[in-house]
Amino acid sequence: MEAVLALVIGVLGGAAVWLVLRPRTFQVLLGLALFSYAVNLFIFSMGSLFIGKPPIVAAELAPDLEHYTDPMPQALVLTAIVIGFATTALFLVVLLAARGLSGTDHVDGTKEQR
Amino acid sequence: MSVEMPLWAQLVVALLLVCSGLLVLISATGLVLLQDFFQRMHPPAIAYTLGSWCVALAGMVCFSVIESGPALHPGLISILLAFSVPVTTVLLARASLFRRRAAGIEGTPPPLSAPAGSASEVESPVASRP
Amino acid sequence: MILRRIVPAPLQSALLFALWLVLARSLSPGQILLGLALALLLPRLTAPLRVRARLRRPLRFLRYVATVARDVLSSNLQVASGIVAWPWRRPRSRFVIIPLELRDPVGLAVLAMVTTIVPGTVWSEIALDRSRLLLHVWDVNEEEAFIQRFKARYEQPLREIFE
Amino acid sequence: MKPELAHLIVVPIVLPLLVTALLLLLGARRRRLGSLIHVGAALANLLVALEILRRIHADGLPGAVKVYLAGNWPAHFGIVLVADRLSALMLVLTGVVGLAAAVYSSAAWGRVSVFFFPLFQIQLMGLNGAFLTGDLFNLFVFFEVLLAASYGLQLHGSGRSRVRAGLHYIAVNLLASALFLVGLAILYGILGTLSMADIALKVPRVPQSDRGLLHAGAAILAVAFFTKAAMWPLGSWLVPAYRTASAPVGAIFALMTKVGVYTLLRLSTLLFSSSAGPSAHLGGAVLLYGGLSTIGFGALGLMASLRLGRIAGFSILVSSGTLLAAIGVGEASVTSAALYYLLSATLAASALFLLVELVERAASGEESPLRYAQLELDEDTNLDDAEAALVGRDIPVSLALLGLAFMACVLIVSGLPPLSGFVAKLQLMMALFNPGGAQVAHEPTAVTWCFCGLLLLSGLSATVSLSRAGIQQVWSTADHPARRWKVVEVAPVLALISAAGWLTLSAEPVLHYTRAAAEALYDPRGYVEAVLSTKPVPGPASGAGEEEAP
Amino acid sequence: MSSLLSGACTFALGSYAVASVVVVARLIGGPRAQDRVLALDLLYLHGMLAMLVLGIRYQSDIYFEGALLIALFGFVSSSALAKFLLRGEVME
Amino acid sequence: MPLAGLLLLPFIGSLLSAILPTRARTVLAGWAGLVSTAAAAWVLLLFPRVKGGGVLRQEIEWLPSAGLNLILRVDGLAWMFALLVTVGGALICLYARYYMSPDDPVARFYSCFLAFMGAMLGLVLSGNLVQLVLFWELTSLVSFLLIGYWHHRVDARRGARMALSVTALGGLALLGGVIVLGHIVGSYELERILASGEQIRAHRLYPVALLLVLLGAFTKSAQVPFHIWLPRAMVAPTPASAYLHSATMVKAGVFLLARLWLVLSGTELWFWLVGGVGTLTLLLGAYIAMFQHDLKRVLAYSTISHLGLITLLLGLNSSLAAVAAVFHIMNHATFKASLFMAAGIVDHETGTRDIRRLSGLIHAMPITGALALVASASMAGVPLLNGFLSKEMFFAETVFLSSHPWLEVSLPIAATVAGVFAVVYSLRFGYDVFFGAATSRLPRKPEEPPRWMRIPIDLLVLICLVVGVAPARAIGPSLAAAAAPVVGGELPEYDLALWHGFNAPFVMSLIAIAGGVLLHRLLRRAQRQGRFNEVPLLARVNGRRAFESLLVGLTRLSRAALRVVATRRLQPQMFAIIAVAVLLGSASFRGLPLTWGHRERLPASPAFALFWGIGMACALGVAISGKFHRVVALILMSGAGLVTCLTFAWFSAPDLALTQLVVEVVTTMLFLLGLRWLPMRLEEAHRSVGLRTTGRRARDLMLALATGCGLSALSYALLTRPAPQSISPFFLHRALPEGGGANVVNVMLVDFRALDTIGEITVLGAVALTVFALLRRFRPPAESIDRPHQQQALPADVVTDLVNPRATDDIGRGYLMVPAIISRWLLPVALLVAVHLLLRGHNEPGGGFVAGLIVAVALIMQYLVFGTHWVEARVKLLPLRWIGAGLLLAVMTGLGALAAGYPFLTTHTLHATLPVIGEVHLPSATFFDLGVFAVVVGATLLILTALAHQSVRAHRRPGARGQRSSAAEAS
Ligand code: NA
Ligand code: NA
Repeated sequence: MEAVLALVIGVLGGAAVWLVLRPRTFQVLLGLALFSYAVNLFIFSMGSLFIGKPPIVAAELAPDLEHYTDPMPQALVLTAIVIGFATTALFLVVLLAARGLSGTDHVDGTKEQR
Repeated sequence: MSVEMPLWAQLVVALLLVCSGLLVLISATGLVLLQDFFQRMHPPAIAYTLGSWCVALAGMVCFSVIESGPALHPGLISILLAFSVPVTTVLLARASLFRRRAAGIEGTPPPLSAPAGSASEVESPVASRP
Repeated sequence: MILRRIVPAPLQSALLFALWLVLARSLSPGQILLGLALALLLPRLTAPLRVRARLRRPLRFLRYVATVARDVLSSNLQVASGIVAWPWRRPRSRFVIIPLELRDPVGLAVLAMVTTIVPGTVWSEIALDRSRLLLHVWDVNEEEAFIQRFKARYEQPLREIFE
Repeated sequence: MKPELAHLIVVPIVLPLLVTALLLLLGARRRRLGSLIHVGAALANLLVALEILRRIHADGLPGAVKVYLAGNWPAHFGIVLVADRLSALMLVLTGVVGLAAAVYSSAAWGRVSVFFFPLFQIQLMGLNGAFLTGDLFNLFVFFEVLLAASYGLQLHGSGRSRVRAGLHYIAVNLLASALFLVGLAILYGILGTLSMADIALKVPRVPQSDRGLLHAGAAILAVAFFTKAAMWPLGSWLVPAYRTASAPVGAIFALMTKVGVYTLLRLSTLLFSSSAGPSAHLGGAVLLYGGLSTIGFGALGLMASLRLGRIAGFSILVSSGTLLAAIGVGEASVTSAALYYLLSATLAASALFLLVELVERAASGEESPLRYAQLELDEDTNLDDAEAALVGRDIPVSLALLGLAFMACVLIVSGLPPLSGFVAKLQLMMALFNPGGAQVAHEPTAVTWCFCGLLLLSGLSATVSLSRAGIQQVWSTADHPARRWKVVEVAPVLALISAAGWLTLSAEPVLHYTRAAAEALYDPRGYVEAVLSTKPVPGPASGAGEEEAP
Repeated sequence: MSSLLSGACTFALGSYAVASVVVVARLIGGPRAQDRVLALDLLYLHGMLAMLVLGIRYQSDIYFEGALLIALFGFVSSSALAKFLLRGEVME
Repeated sequence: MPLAGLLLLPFIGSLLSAILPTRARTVLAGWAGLVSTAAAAWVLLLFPRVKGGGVLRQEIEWLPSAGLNLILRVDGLAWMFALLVTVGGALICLYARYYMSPDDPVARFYSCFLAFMGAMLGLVLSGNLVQLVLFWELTSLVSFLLIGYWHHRVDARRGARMALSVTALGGLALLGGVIVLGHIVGSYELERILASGEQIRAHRLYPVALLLVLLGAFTKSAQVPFHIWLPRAMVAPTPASAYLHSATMVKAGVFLLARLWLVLSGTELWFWLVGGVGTLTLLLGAYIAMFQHDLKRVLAYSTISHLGLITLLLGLNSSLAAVAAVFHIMNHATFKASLFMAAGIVDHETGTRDIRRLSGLIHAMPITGALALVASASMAGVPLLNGFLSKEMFFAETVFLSSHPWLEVSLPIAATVAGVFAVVYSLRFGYDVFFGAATSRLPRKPEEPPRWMRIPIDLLVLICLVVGVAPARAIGPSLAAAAAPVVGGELPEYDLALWHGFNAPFVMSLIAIAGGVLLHRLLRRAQRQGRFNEVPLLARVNGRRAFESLLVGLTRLSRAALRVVATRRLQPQMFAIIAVAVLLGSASFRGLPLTWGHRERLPASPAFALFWGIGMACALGVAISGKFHRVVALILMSGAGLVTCLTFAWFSAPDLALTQLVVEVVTTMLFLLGLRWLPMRLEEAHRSVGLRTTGRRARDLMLALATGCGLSALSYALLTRPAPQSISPFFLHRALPEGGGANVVNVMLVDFRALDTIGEITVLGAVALTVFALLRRFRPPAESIDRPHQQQALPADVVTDLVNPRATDDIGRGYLMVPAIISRWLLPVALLVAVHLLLRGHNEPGGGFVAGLIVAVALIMQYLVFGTHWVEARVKLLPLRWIGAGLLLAVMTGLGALAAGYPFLTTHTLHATLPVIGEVHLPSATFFDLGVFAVVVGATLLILTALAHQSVRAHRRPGARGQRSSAAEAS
């Protein structure tokens, strides 16, 4: 399963990079959003992944990494998700403003430049 | 995980789960198989209703047995679904009607609200989004 | 009247209270107290957006729910078998226009929910004056019979309940 | 530290946030009160920073470090705020520039949008936090805080070119932030900790099989900082973004690349110190050559620019490159000089950004500098034939002050005597030629020559370009009737210049300080020990004292 | 966890996964936007069902809230999409 | 008395004059003159102490740790220059009082003037090379201000800029040279450096140091090819020219050469470089001077020539020549200053400086004429004047040089030729202006200037005469004192006599004078015929033009270069960042190969493999459809988001799953709101894709692949490694007992890492504010100002159920009837769920973030079905208040700990036993989470509603068609 997860992260990241390098603002936006998925999964995969061992401590289990998954990456990802959402929103609005002001959705605000 | 369920409960839960799996498979198959969009709107209802009811029931049985008390919360999901799914369906069907009329697709009924005689709610077929 | 002021929407409050207990998965005094507080508070907070409707015949409504549940089961099987049999037998799907007598928006909303959760019918369009409903039906033999059955089974009870 | 003032370290973070909340709750109605709070908070921020610096310096120890355990959790578990000499210095710099920009902005900028002041305060909070934090992920968060505010500030006022530049600025920074996270995640995956001090302890013990990954993580992390520090070729975003920003924003932005530089300095000395085993001095060459090429790039840009705004932007690039290269050299003496340079360059660049706006306000409607460049070649007036009279013109006091301030900026930016820019470059070159002090024989390497040559060359190109633009845009301003500049606009400029002047006069104590800061950086044991040995306050909330090894 | 239950869970999860793959064919293939919206809605449902089954599989309540949220809010995205298709703007 | 006083005197004077009334010219001139005179007197009084080789020294601490202190040091050379500077200054002040127009606000002039004097004094008194550089640049700067004094004149601005650019170049080079010298010697102190001549000349870096120092000296002293700035600097007011460009600033270069002569000279390199440049400058300057028509330019080029002469003398590696150089420095200062002042008087009285227009002025101003004639004779090297003496010494040096044979011949010839030229330009200045027929075609009628204006010239010319007649008596001791330090204290044998016999130098002088007179006649005749009005051979060479071309060329070149190394386009920037990351990332594995770990692998789950396959398909789909099919891309992205969410759920991260899910919903809503304003892109049917585009796409694809592979490899490597010795067990251990919560992730957010959370909500708030501010000024694209095509497609007169909620108050109509009722039913449910998740968050999955997002989504859903107007007419949301209050609550919760003596954000738990409820634990973290909740609600609502408001605004915007048709729509 590790290989598949790694593959997912890679594909998300690769697709994001491709989009980020495109000349249309909306593509860049999509790319940045996809990249944040990739990054979030990447951070998440740094903790030792376990199934069915959420970091919600119960009295009967010893509080160690045998019985619970690593909470740290989760806390980091949680913060990253929210920040990612905020920045995505911001980029979207800036993109709209740029489209309105420059009359084109090219990232450089110039007309066709393929 | 510490509690082992009695066999009857296991059987019930397993049966419900298998049913749900099969129903969901069927509904998905229908979505791909059927040719017309409005026809395709029917199969998901299987998954929304019986497909999820089975799982919810399985959950209720399972957690009631484990916690040795009535666990109603999985059932909540089915109720909530009954409320939320119609919103999408109603809007989506209406949108589809509109788009089909705009694209001038055969077999789309005329708008209900327009007075008799005006065939379309749109002036001319507009280029619509894919 | 004082009770009315404290509990402006008793049904809503009751449902919310029940919902809270189910969510909390506990019947501890604390949760009950909290649930009560929320059940009283939330309807107030959302008062400007509350749906004003009266459930005139609650028992009739419960029977109606049972009918729908039964129909859901049978329709599920019908549609599922229709899909499985699709390569051999195509369902006769078509649009059906149903003349409506039910005008209450809440009743109509319930009707929409019913058509949605019962497989085989899709609520497609309602006339602006709520006089006609466009349904897409999965498999219909005789249109008139279907209309009659639909009105009797789903619309008529709602008129009794809400109007 | 006296117990009653133990919380001083957290004030630079909490105060701006509190003010932000207040300003938001105050709403748009009470502008005057709002701008009063805004300026007052900036002043308080500076005072607190000064007090922190004073306390740290008063310790007199080589590795004076004050540690604050936010949340009362021991260092490598909770987030720890660390104020050492370097942090304190950056805090003070932030305080000075922040106050100047705040005063300047109180003139008119708040009126344009009610959100200017809150965003400004958030920016201050982000800067202070980034300089104080001792936790890698918290650093990311504070980076995001200062960036989020900077996006808003950069876009402040909207307009086509601004939004376009902002789009690029945001896109680039979002990408860099993503890389930051990737790098950070790898470091966590290998080391299992986020506390910088703890990382410094663990890096030498990383097994050989994991070291490649560790280096890759550090490299990706570094690329994020390179981008934020505008290292060539990752810094093309800077000039348009800074040029289009409004004046007080540009002034505070002058600090932002310095955050990247600060972080690189902090992390490279902490993680890859000489005691880091096989990873010692990792990436020094990249920093050095990247920095050098950035100086060259900045010098080119200066030469190519006619508009003051662009020139100010490129001068930031030059300073960024200089700092990066100086860090890349990896010698305490060079770093010490670089810190002095950082102070001087930041003050000058901030003043320049404020000036640009004042000048451009006066010179609006002037002929375009581009046409001016054309003109230069075309005509060749004989001295006698010039029509203008040989009688001087009056220069209003405000303009004279402004002109002098501009000149001072030119001097500092290009490193001409007698102001701090000269001292800084001199110190840098002296340190490069004699890293071990004047008495230690040392053969200058090609890099030394290259570095010094670029320093001088960039100075020259700054002189040429600033004098060209200055003559065109500042001097010709004198032809116009008196302009309306408010005292609150001119005063911050003069204050920043005076601060630079003070730096020159007090070069000895300042350099003494930076030397101590640099030496502590290159011997991070003090930092690590101080952080890891700080105990939580014992009490019911935190079972302190019974701290156990991870 | 008995092998019977875990087998049933695996079967259910597998069915959902296969069903989702089938649905994704519509999601990607369309042909029209309404098909994709419908497919997305269904995909969310499958996700919800998968969470519930995971809850049963690991006999843990923590998956329930996820499912609850999908049941409560899964429709918001698809309704917004549908409204967008119909009116060209989400909020008028 | 400390020397610092002498140095400070002019600076204090400068500051004072800046604040004196700006038109009080007599007061100002008097003040400046007083200061200069005092300084001059001070300097004069120092003579006895430096006469016998004594050195005065004062050290002021500046940067002791770096070995840099301000050292004021007076030896003979410094004394001589200080005298030139101060006495010259005093004379010029007097002159300027009359020269400057009464209308001129001269405070600035005197202020700069005195500042310049101070800088120059600082330069010559420097006992430390760094300090010398400091004052060196200061003179450049102040001279910039003086040259550009009349800054309203374009030539003044340009001249000033050119001077600054050239001398700044030199100054920076000099700084480099000084650094190298300091590196060689280990100190920047002049005395240590002067004592280390051998060491320096033998050092490997000597050539570098020499070149850099010479670059400084040559630019300052206007040596070819850096001479171009000097003629252009003549736009300065004449008093400034007389001061800066005769006696002081231009002498700084030769002063430096003399100062370091002991250390740097004596090598072949020195000889060729200094001598060569000097010779060239001598000849070229004199040559060009002959053909100038502007009096001041004649003087400027002659100054260049004389500076060349001095340089040449210093370059000859002979101590006698060095003495001659020092002597000529003094002589040149006297006659050139007086000539400048005379030129100023001519200009002042006649209104022109054009030699061609001036003639026979001797009749109108006989005394001035006489003085000018004497001074120009001195410049020409006529016997009985001081210029003759030093020139004779120069001729002698060229004759007695022992070097290559060809040089031994050609150098005297060159010197003689330069002498001839000097006579010619001197005649042009003296003869052409004052003799000949008096002309009446002048702008002003000339007459003698005020008597006091002439006094400085009187004095200087007197010095010329006295020195010329009785050199040994007049100047001997001073020269000896000044020259001794240059050559190291041991003066060579020389004889300051008027008559050395009929020797080769004398013959050369004679030839020069005779040849000069002859050449002048020829030139005069030719110029009358209209020839030789331009500099022959060099007419096309224009220094200024060359300089400007150089600058413009450099500017253009750097622009071209900038286009290569920088970009204003986004794509290359993004490419660079990713590429550098990939490159550096892979370079890290050089020598440390990437290996997979041995952690026990996760059990295989085909179901999840399939789900992940879906995720990948969706991601690829987004990449493909992002350009033309935005809605499709959006839908596919939701798919990828769902898979991410499932992954979180599967791998035991319920909190992440919840948050991701709601964020997903909000993001979709956000994108759709945005798409409303993003005009559609239609795929062109036959779009030809150029080769360049294909290439770029291939390149991007490669990078995308590389990044993907890199990320995969990294994550696989880390996934397969055993978990590191993590700090996490601590959190698991402490969460419940000390953090007061069982949900460790939540406890981390609100307790262990609460500072992160504070930052995070601040980010959210900042972004919301930014979005709101930006949207207030939002101008939609022209294409989408109108209502969307779906709405336009509806004819206004057709009755439809597709009602616009803006147009009707009764929302129970049309297609929205059912959604409206259901979403209103769901609102309290959603709020209840939000409260549920908020309250349980500390112990079970949930928390402020999710709860806040849920509330926001529930409210946004109301916007969706009812429209903005309807909702906002009924519910006051005030998102800004939510943000402010939330931030305040979070911070105040954190600050609460301070009151108890604990650090910021320390959690406290309230344990209480209530009557019915029983035991209650209320951690302060709950309030913190409540703050988080409020900020999230406020920020999300602010962002989304701000976007939603655009539709309302667009509706109101004039020109939008919505206005007209909406009424019809409603009917
Ligand atoms: Na149905
Ligand atoms: Na705590």
